[in-house]
Amino acid sequence: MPREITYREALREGLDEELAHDENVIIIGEEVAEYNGAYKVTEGLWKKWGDKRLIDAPISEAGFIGMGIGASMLGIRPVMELMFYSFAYVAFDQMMNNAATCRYMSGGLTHCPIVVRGPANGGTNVGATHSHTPENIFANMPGLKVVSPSDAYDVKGLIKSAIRDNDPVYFMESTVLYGMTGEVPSNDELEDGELIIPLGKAKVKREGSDISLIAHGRAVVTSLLAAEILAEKYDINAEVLDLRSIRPLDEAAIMETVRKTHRAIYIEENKPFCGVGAQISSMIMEQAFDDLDAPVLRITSADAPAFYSPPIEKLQLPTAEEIVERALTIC
Amino acid sequence: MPREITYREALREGLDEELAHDENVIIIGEEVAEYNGAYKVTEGLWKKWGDKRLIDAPISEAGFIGMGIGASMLGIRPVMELMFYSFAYVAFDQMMNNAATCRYMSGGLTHCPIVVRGPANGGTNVGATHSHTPENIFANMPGLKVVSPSDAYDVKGLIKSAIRDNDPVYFMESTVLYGMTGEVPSNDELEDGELIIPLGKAKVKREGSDISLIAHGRAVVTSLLAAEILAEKYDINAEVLDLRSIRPLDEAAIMETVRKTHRAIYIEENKPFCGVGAQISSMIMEQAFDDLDAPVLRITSADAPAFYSPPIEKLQLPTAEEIVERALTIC
Amino acid sequence: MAAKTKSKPTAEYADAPINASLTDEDKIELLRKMVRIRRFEQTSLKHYQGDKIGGFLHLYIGQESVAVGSISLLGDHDHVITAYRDHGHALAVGMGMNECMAELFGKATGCSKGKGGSMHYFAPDKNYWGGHGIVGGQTPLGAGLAFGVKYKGLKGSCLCYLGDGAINQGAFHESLNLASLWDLPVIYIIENNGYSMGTSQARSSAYPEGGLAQRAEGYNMAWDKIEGVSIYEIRAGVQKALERAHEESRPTLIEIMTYRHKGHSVADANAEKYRTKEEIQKYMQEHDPIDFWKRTLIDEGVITEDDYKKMNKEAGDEANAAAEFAEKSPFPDESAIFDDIYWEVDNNTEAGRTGRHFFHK
Amino acid sequence: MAAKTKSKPTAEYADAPINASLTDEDKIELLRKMVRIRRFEQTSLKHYQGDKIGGFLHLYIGQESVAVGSISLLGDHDHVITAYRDHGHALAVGMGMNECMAELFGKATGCSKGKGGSMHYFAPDKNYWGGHGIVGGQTPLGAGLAFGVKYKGLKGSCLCYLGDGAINQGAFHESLNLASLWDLPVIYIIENNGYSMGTSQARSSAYPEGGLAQRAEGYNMAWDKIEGVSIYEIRAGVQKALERAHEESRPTLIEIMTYRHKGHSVADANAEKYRTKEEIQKYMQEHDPIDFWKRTLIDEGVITEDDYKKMNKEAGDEANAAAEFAEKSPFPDESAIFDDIYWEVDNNTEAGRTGRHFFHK
Ligand SMILES: Cc1ncc(C[n+]2csc(CCOP(=O)(O)OP(=O)(O)O)c2C)c(N)n1
Ligand SMILES: Cc1ncc(C[n+]2csc(CCOP(=O)(O)OP(=O)(O)O)c2C)c(N)n1
Ligand SMILES: [Mg+2]
Ligand SMILES: [Mg+2]
Repeated sequence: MPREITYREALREGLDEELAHDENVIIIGEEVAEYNGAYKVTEGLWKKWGDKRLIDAPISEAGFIGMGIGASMLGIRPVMELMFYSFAYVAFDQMMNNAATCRYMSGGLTHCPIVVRGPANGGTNVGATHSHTPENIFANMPGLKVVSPSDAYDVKGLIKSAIRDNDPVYFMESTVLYGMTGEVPSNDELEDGELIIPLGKAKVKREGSDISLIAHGRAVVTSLLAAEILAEKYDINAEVLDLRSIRPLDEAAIMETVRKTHRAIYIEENKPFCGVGAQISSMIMEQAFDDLDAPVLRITSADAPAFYSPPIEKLQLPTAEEIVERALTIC
Repeated sequence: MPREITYREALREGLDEELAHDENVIIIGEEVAEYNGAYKVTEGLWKKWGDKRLIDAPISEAGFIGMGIGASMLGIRPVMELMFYSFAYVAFDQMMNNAATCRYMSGGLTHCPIVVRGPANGGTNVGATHSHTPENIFANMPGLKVVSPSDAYDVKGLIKSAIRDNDPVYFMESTVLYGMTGEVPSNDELEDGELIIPLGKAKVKREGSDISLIAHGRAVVTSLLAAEILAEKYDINAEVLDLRSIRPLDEAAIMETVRKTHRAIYIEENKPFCGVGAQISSMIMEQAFDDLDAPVLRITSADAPAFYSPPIEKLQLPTAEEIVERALTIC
Repeated sequence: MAAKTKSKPTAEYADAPINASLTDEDKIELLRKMVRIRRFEQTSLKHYQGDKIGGFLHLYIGQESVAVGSISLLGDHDHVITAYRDHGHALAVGMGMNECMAELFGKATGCSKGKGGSMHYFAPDKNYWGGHGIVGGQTPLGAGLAFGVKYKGLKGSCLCYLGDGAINQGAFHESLNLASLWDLPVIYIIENNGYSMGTSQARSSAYPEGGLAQRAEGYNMAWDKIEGVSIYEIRAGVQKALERAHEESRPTLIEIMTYRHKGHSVADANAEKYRTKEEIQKYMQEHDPIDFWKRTLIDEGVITEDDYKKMNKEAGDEANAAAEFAEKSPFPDESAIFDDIYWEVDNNTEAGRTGRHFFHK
Repeated sequence: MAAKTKSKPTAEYADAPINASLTDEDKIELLRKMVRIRRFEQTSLKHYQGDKIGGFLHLYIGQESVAVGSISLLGDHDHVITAYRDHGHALAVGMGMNECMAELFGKATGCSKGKGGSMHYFAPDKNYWGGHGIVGGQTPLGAGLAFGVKYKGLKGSCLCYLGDGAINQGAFHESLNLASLWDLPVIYIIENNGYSMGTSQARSSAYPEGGLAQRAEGYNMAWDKIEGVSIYEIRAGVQKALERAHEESRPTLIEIMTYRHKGHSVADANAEKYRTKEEIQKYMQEHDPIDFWKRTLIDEGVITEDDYKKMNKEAGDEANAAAEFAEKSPFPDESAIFDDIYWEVDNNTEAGRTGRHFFHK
């Protein structure tokens, strides 16, 4: 029987394995050590690895992330947890300038093998300031990599790649996904003895021929639901492509699915203006204009700050029904 | 004879008039007062208006912009200068959260009539950290307005609207444009006695019928040059549309020009991934798919941090030649 | 420049003019405010556990004296701003339980129309500017409110509250420098409850003997450290800062020692792990500000135990009624999603009608 | 905890063990380093005015003793990081004039291949980590370098320089707390030249009597204030901090009083407006660190005026040769635009070859 574990557990396994794999890997963040992680991602790791490898930080994101960047220049491989990715905004200069540009400005003399990870999602009624989804913002900056895993299998394989990567990787999770389970083989079931998923490889999560639902992060889960409805109710066979990594981007996979189905919708929980979907949709148009039977549509979160009220916030996020409805307009 | 003044002077006139118009208008920033402004935008204003209205700030962008946001809640109308818009990154949380979301999170009980202005451009050999162009990033956030004037006339009319606007307006200028002159009528030549340009109105800067060059900021100047070449050398009559304001956005004007010419290129000095052009191009495709004779193309800065070396940095920015070359591929 | 108060027995603070002038009714009112906050929160906790409330719920239980004591000193031109643990300050400035409870329930009748939730109470009509979720993010706003008051030529101030963990945010440091440099009448009050989530003060801050507020010396700013269990001590200490703000337009940094009885938020699963049960017990029994003030008033002969019981019951009834009000109130309309984003759009001005403002669909 | 040194006559510092152990050659070398920095910068200024150099050029003239004095103390595991006024530190750590000048000229032979310019000199092989343009932005990196050294179990440190204006950036404050809390062997050196651009220290910082470094007390951190004209005094003061870093793994905040002779950058049109001509004159004549050290060495009989002239001439020649080298060097290739962005791409690893990394065209 295949092993099923939660996204949170898979992520923790990935972290644990990398702590074992390289003694320069350390984890720093608020409440990551003694408290076991605000979302229990790092549960047990402090007990196992001790004070040197797991470090509780004061509420100084610019300070400790900047410190991690400096340490990474000397070969330390810090995995920094942001309790919410929204808090990147107080560390924004460190993350956009020092992590992304020092390599360039030094003519390649420095590098920054850092991972900054944490949940980047809305939908949990924590208000506008705690619900930012900055995939598009960080992916705008050359020098940075942005990853957004949608299931347990991917989160394990991708966090390991992210940590071994020699460039700064911003790894955006979702508190909504933490509790979801998925198949994740144990290492002894694997030929290579470990699960590594390269950054920059998208994955077809459902094969289809009539329309491509392209997405990242939790929107992949919503898209899979929509694909089921489309198949059952409307006999429309949707392909679901999960980008997994936004930068580097698996452009080939995007064009392949579009050339196959001739119709595409980009679904994300980002806000619309200059969101990831804007980039993907403009790329599809430029490169596959003649393959398209309809314009590429985009489904995003509502163009408003996150609404606290639980039933209303739900309406701000993409739903399977919305995807179905929009898909029907072009199928 | 029409009056010609520089972009810098026009901007200063706008500021000066608003200081006169409303005693709650104040200007705060590094070196804005006694030093007369790092780029001399505020030259003479401290002498004229004194310490209460023009305030030199320490190098604490998060602190003083946040302070301005707080003051604006009490009805002060602070115009904050960022010496470079790149420095917004150390004030990012204040600008993205407190300015943009307090109105929402308070159910409309607060408002934030603040302007944050300064140059947001590359091309002056000041390196990667000083050459950010965050139009796309701030325009992503509902609650914010983003303006990017390309000539002397517009910068005067738009800064006055920005200051009178009751929402946060992020006003992005260009050090390269500061010295450029343009016609700006003096107030006694104007029917209303002053020059006010509403936010959210694009302007056709050159009429044409064969292709639409849509742009904002300095890229408008480059596009106008390209249009001249296209006309002279290739008999292609390009229309140049200047967005002026990115959010609010004059969508109607965009669709109008596209429906007229059936071909469009978006030109900007932003970086490509999720840049403004991605948004505009995806909107055009969704709304005018059948009117397009070719995919919407995008021209941006090179997808790299800004290169110091003067001759190389030039190659990173869009040029008229590049626009011409790409236009020829779809005309 | 720096002012430092050593912890002294309550009697001395009771004699401070600002306390000596309190009438019996005033004192009872202070108690009532604290009791109402506690009952409000206990009721909200019940409904959080009953799934009527989403997101976070950071309870102020144990810290009530800080908001009530300090806010009781304020006049027309004194403003208040705080972090996400904001229920106490909201009720202390005079917000009603109904709109506060309805906000937690995410209802249209909430003080922020259901948009802000627990962390984002606002009442500008009561000089109350939120309720802010980003740690330390409110501290420059506090300087700005003080700036605004001063700019308008009014004799006023801003009380800006923050936690002991928040002092390590860069924005706070920048605010301290600006406040001192520009003579802003802002009073920063560190509510030191000993922990930022599960991290003790000692594990999050490096600080000198005088405590966290002594950092003010680096900015040539006055500071004070106050034992927070007693309303008298809080009022005496904060009053000095308020006079400094009003008369000299100078800022102060105050550290008030307090304790939260509950976890960081209701979701804090470790609330009894990073602090010993004994520690929590000790504070609940020996440092409960309501209990302390109640005993003070009984000792002074101002109230009886029965008066207190009645007050407690009334506050509980009020909280239950608020929960009923919240429960019965409608959820916001879906259309509310696009309200309160742009002033110009909400007010249907020409600016609000020009150009496209929203890009969904 | 806090250590404070009162300014004392140079003789005393000369006797400090770290200075008493200097050989004549060592002393001459210190002078030579300063002279080379000055000649380098004077030459760069000429070429800036001759339009060979773009962007900013922030000259260090007048401050040379700070970099040269402090860096002369460092060993194998001591690191250096600074802000944009970085030529002095670069030459002090041993970078060559050629690659430094070529960088200004934007040439492929520049230390940063023409990508960084004046503000972004790097030489990791010399433990020199830049050259940073965002005010205060390098201060967390400095803590991180110290963290790295300590993590690896080495007895080392990081010297992190910043300006008097930079102390008001939030990131610096966060760094101070982290450094003290986590016992990081970092030494923050405020090069106090009295001004941040056109703003005097008094107009940008609120501070106590002891000066800017006294802010360290708020973090329970040792601090010191040093007159920067004398190499002896700088070496004596910084050495104490270095020992503290090496032996106790404790940070120090040091303020070194200095002065820049020129404008903030070469583009500073107001350089003689916000400071009086008299003030500038006075510093140039009475507080020039090169002049001061030269006279010291002549007084000590270590060199003669002629030795100095010769050294000066040699440094000038070296700078001119560097300019010639720079001038003759090629500009970077256009293809260099996409190098040095991703390590994985540059090294053509599998990760670098997977997925699209660049989105231009
Ligand atoms: C910038 C930022 N980082 C982290 C958080 C998450 N967070 C919320 S409250 C908190 C602890 C704050 O402790 P303290 O300032 O002492 O206030 P208290 O909760 O004790 O009232 C943390 C880490 C946040 N909201 N904002
Ligand atoms: C965050 C940020 N804000 C503003 C600037 C612009 N700026 C560059 S240097 C400078 C003055 C810095 O003064 P100081 O720290 O005293 O250093 P000095 O120039 O005297 O060496 C300013 C305002 C910047 N580079 N970064
Ligand atoms: Mg606390
Ligand atoms: Mg300075």
